[in-house]
Amino acid sequence: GGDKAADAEKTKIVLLVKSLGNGFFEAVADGGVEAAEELGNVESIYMGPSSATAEGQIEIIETLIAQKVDGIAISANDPDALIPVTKKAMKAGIRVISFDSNISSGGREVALAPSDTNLIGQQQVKLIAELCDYKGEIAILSATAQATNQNAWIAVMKEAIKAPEYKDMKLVDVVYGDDAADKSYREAVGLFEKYPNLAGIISPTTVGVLAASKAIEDEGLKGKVQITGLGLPSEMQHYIENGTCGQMALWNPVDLGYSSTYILARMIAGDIEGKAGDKVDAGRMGSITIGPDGETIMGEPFVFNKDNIAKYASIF
Amino acid sequence: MNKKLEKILQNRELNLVLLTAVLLIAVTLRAPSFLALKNIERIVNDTAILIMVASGQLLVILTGGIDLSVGATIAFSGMAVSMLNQYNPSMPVVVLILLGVLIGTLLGAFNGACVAFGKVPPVITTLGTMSIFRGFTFVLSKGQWVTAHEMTEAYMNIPKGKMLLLPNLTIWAIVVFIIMFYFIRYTRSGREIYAVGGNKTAAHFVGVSEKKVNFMVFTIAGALCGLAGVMWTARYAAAVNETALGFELQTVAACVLGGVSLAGGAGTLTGVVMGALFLGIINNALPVVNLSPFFQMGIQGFVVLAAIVANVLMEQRNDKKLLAGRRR
Amino acid sequence: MKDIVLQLKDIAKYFPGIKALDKVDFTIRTGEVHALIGENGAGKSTLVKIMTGVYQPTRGSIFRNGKSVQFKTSHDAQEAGVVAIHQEASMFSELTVTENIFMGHHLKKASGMLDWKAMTRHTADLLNKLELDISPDTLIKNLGTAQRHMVEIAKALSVDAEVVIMDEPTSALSLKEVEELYKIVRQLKNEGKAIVFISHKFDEIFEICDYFTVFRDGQYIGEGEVAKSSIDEIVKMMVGRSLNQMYPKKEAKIGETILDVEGLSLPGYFSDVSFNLHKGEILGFFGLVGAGRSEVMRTIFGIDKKSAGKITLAGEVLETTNPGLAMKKGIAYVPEDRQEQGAILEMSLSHNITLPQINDLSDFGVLNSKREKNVTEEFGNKMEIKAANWKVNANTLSGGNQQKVVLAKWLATNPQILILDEPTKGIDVATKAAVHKFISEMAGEGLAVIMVSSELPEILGMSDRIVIMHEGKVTSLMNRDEADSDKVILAATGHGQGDRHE
Amino acid sequence: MSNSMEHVSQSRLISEASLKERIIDLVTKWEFILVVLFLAVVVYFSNASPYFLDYFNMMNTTFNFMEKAILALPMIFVIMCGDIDISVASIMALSSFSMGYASAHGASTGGIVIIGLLVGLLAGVVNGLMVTGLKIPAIAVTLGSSSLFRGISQAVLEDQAYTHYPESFGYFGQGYVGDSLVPFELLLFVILAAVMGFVLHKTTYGRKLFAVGNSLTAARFSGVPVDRIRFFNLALNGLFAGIAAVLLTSRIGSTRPNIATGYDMEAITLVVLGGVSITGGKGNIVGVIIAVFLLGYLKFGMGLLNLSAKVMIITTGFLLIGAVLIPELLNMLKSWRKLKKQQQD
Ligand SMILES: Nc1ncnc2c1ncn2[C@@H]1O[C@H](COP(=O)(O)OP(=O)(O)OP(=O)(O)O)[C@@H](O)[C@H]1O
Ligand SMILES: Nc1ncnc2c1ncn2[C@@H]1O[C@H](COP(=O)(O)OP(=O)(O)OP(=O)(O)O)[C@@H](O)[C@H]1O
Ligand SMILES: [Mg+2]
Ligand SMILES: [Mg+2]
Repeated sequence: GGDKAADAEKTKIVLLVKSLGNGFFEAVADGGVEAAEELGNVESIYMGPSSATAEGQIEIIETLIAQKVDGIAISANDPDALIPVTKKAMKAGIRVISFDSNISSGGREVALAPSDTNLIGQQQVKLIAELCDYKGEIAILSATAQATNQNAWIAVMKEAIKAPEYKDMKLVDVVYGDDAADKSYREAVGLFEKYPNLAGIISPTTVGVLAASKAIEDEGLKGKVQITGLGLPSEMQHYIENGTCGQMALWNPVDLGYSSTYILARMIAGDIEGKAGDKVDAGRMGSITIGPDGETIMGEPFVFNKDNIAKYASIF
Repeated sequence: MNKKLEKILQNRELNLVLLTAVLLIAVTLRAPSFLALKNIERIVNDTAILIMVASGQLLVILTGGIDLSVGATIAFSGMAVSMLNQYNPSMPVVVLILLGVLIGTLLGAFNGACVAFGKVPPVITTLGTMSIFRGFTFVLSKGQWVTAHEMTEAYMNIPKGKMLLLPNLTIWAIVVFIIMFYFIRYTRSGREIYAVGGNKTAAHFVGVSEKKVNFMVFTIAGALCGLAGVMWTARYAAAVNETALGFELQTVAACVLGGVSLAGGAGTLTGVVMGALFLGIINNALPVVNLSPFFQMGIQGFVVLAAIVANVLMEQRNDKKLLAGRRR
Repeated sequence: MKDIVLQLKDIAKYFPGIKALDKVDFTIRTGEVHALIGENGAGKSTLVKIMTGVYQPTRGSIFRNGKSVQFKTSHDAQEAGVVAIHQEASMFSELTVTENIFMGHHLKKASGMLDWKAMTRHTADLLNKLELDISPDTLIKNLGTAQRHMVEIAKALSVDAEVVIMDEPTSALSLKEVEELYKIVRQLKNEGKAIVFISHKFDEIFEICDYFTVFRDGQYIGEGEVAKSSIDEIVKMMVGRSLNQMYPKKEAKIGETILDVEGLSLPGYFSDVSFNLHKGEILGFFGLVGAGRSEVMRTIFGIDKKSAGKITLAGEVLETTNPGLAMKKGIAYVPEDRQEQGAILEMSLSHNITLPQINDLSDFGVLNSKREKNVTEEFGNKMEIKAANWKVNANTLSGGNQQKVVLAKWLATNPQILILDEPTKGIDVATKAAVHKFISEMAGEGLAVIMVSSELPEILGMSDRIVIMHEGKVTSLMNRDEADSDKVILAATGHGQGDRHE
Repeated sequence: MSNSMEHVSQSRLISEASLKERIIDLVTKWEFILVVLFLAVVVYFSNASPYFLDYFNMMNTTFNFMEKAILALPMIFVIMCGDIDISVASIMALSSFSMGYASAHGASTGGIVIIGLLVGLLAGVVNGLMVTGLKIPAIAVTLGSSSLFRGISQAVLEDQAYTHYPESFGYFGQGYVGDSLVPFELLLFVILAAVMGFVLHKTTYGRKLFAVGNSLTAARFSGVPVDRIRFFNLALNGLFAGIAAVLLTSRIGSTRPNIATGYDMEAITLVVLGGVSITGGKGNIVGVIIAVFLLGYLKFGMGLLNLSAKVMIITTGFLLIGAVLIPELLNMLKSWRKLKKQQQD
């Protein structure tokens, strides 16, 4: 609650994202603003470096420390590199949580994962399996080799595919498109070249899934090579509607920004400690329970297909 | 070898042909399908944009300058045109292409004006505009992307269709090559570029205006980036803020491999095209050869470096032969 | 009286801090070779640049056939029929001879495309006319100094101009080319063209010029007919006093051998070059341009790496060498191309002069400005360098003064062996006499001097012995008393086999 | 009078500069413009944000740009000689990777630092050898070697990170000098800048750098060991990249192959903004130092106002161009006025 004191100073909550110019994070920012408006005395600030580097994020955190903001929620470019500076921020009395792409324990109080890592990895495998009838060669097209959340999901996928129902499927390769359209496209084409019998690609990154869909379309492989991954509905609408991509998943970035802001606001107000077991009243998201080591899960990734894509494309 | 061909291909270019052959053999040994006709067509098509932009970069480097803003110019013009396409789906693609070229031309002209009339060195100007143009791309798009759903079929088909058995994008590159070749070899302005880059005092003495030439090369480079912006966004069906990030280094690398002197005054278009193709082969081969993806960056660096070293060594040997033969 | 084609009235040209020209009048007439004479820095080249639109005058007017004109660029001047061969090298070394000749006025086909065939043909004709045996497709960087200069001349001739200005055209040419040039100048004159000829060599002026104008310190001093004047008179106008001795060679005691070169070779440039040099001796090196003299000197100094041969310095064999080492051993080399190799144009005079011995002028690598100042002033003044102060950049000096800076910088190192490559190229008479006197004095004090020169009187007047090279080989070695111009030229052209002395 | 002025001064020399002219001279000087811009930044942001003019903040924010500033120091030398090195960020990655490797294998803090510096130096030596030994332009060499150096760390480290460094290693990038609020990084920069400034302006090495930068050929003919100097510059650049890598690795306490991405361009930006001519032969350490703090505090100030990073890069871009354009325009005005005055005499 914010109406305890009539202080003119609003609580400053910063959403620090990986980089600017990404539709996903723009939607996160919308969620932050929505929560701030509901909470009333909160000012939601959206920031990010101009390119996705940990060094750039550190620079921003240093200035946030200097202006004594109240809380920072970070989608981290590196789980480890930010720890010293976030520790410094916490020492200066700033509450720090991470969301989406998390900081390792010790560098934040709460880590809000959009979904459970295992859940995401398993779901990705299931989505591609459904698309290619549980058989054939599968490859993964990731972002950069250093993207931690991607790497965690890939590790789960490698395990998940060993399950008996996937016995006719084989994970043949993991390649990296560095979140650049041209490189991702080239890597996708390289996969078709290297594996003439390729049945499907999983690309758990918005740039990758888009570029791979385009490559499949251009090479005339629609229907032969399936694609799924994590993509933004507004960006993938074309390929889902024309059937290149049968289905894909994503959590709601608006909710992510919304929940992060709520959690931080509650922590700053002293409503909760931010410790395991705390229950956060997060507005329309209901109650969120903070798990062990501060790790918290927002919900299940949502699956998009021909039927529902148009509805969500207008939101994020 | 045929004398005429030898004249067209200077020593350096012959060397590069040789190096490219070695590279192709090495790749084919690991991935036999690489040399298939379809794949070669694909490599050329994939390199088409690099060829366009690198030929603009060539002009700038010939004057002794460098254009570090090409990536940002591509991003801005690509984004602007994609948004035009998004909000006015009825606008004909010819108009869109022309607008793309126009926008690129204006950005290039800004660079050119700073260099020619403001006497700001090219590196500083374009280091600055590299940030400025990319920043404005963000401001223009408000951080959003334009993707396939917002683009018209016609727009996405600009580079995609086929004509005369070749993909449109390849044809665009060939047309750019022919025009640039004609411009460089058969017009006064084209030759004046070499004059300014070769010897500024001498150029001044024969009435070549350094200002005009500097302004011109940046403007042309910008125009080609504008065209490339349209091609890029249409080809990948996505206009994003990070389009062509770091592309400037690729164009410079194509020039360096093609034997263009960074001091200005020396270099040929054919060399640059071959340099670009060499890079295109590496880019397309790396995903195909069976190597850990973590080795890609190192191998790319190694191959580029090795090619540059081999090129230089072969040339030094040629020079020695030339000298020894001169006076018996 | 002949027709006036170009007239300059009350011309002034100011550079920040200096008045290069002030209140200058200059008149050029058809069918006349007009010598423009003046000391280094008198403003001759500046005037040339004003006449060709390279510089804009600060004040004054130019009249072409009586009509006032303005040359905004050299293009305008060219359109008006005024072309120049400039003093500074102005070649595009990565381009072909054809392209160098036609840069700025390429020939076009009716279609608007450049007509390379026609240009190549024209170039071949021009080269023929100048009796130059090079292909139009040769890159300039593969040409020697003299050939480059000839191409510059060809360039000027490629325009059908009425006024042809030549700013020290002979300074890098050797006998054969100079003869060729005279022929051309006379031919142009007969065709009714006006020629402006700038030179510091009086024999040339008296040979081909009809009329002269003298400048001093940026101002007009006087003019007259060459035939009715004497060297003395002109020198007096130029310098303000008369000069007596041009080649003041002093008898010097020849000491022991200090440098012994045996079988030195550099493929493509020279082979099997042997000679020795004694203390107190001036050893002249003569040859046509391109004979390879400069390369021999560069090799001794360690710029180029020898492929064979032995260099013995004061009894010690130098295995490999580099300029730093050569300097340590007491060798100084004044290179022939002062713009490229000699002076560092964007550095101050003081920094230029002290550069070769900067290590010795410092305390453990830390600069000592006092010592630098002393050396700069001592040698700068000795060479009578004219400049606003020692802090100005070398590129603000006139050509001749730049050469003096280069001389000063090497003399300041107190060498044991001084190698001078075309030391008086582009230097005015007064300074030339001073330089000669200086060299002679230094030799008298025991310095061993090698003097490469393409100027025969200088070689004959100054040398104790003369080495003559032809196409990379030593063809002859003569003592001072047995050398005469005929014998030397014969040996330099590869004919007559002079006696070889050791 | 037998002093220097005899030959130096001439009748046609224009009289000594007046006070007014001297002021104009000063005003059009690059360093002056930079100082004015710096003061403008300080004044503006002190008013715009209460957090700007705060001793702790002003000290603390230097953490953000000291590594880049240190990279810029030897880069002055490299650029001064007409070369350029775009591989320093990759050298940092390689050096940081080696430190991580050493640390993972039990090296002590001292050992880690030494390895970091040595690897940096070695990488610089490789660049230097290729540039001077094989006579390949520096930009071509470093274009290739930058992928190679970073590629090596990526090939070994793959998608992993080194995250364990000894406690005491943290001091270099996070520590303060004694009990003060002065970061160790800042102190180190000040010392290194003083040393490099001294070398550049007060030693024969510096003088030779200017000579090489202005005319490589003439410098060689003057006995300056041109190639040795260029080699040494590139090696030094590697060593300083090693120093920067120690600081950055210590500051963020971990290593990934993509560490320090983009640092090379930022260092070069500082150097050119500081007035070092990219074609060589001209430059001044003071200019670069001012540029370091100008850019650093500008970014800090804009960060305090929560301006978007995109606004910042646009501003930096204009600043870069403006810093050259403004003095250039003033200079044009100056020469024009001077000539006009001469004409009136
Ligand atoms: N660009 C310039 N900036 C400043 N001063 C200059 C410039 N060019 C020439 N000067 C000065 O103008 C004067 C005249 O120089 P100029 O080159 O015309 O002499 P010159 O008569 O051709 O001498 P030389 O016989 O040595 O070639 C000299 O004092 C020179 O220092
Ligand atoms: N046959 C040839 N063809 C082309 N270039 C040549 C030939 N012979 C010599 N050269 C060029 O000429 C130059 C060698 O002449 P160099 O300048 O050494 O002669 P020199 O005797 O020192 O003459 P000077 O010092 O009077 O100019 C070299 O730079 C070389 O490039
Ligand atoms: Mg002159
Ligand atoms: Mg010579």
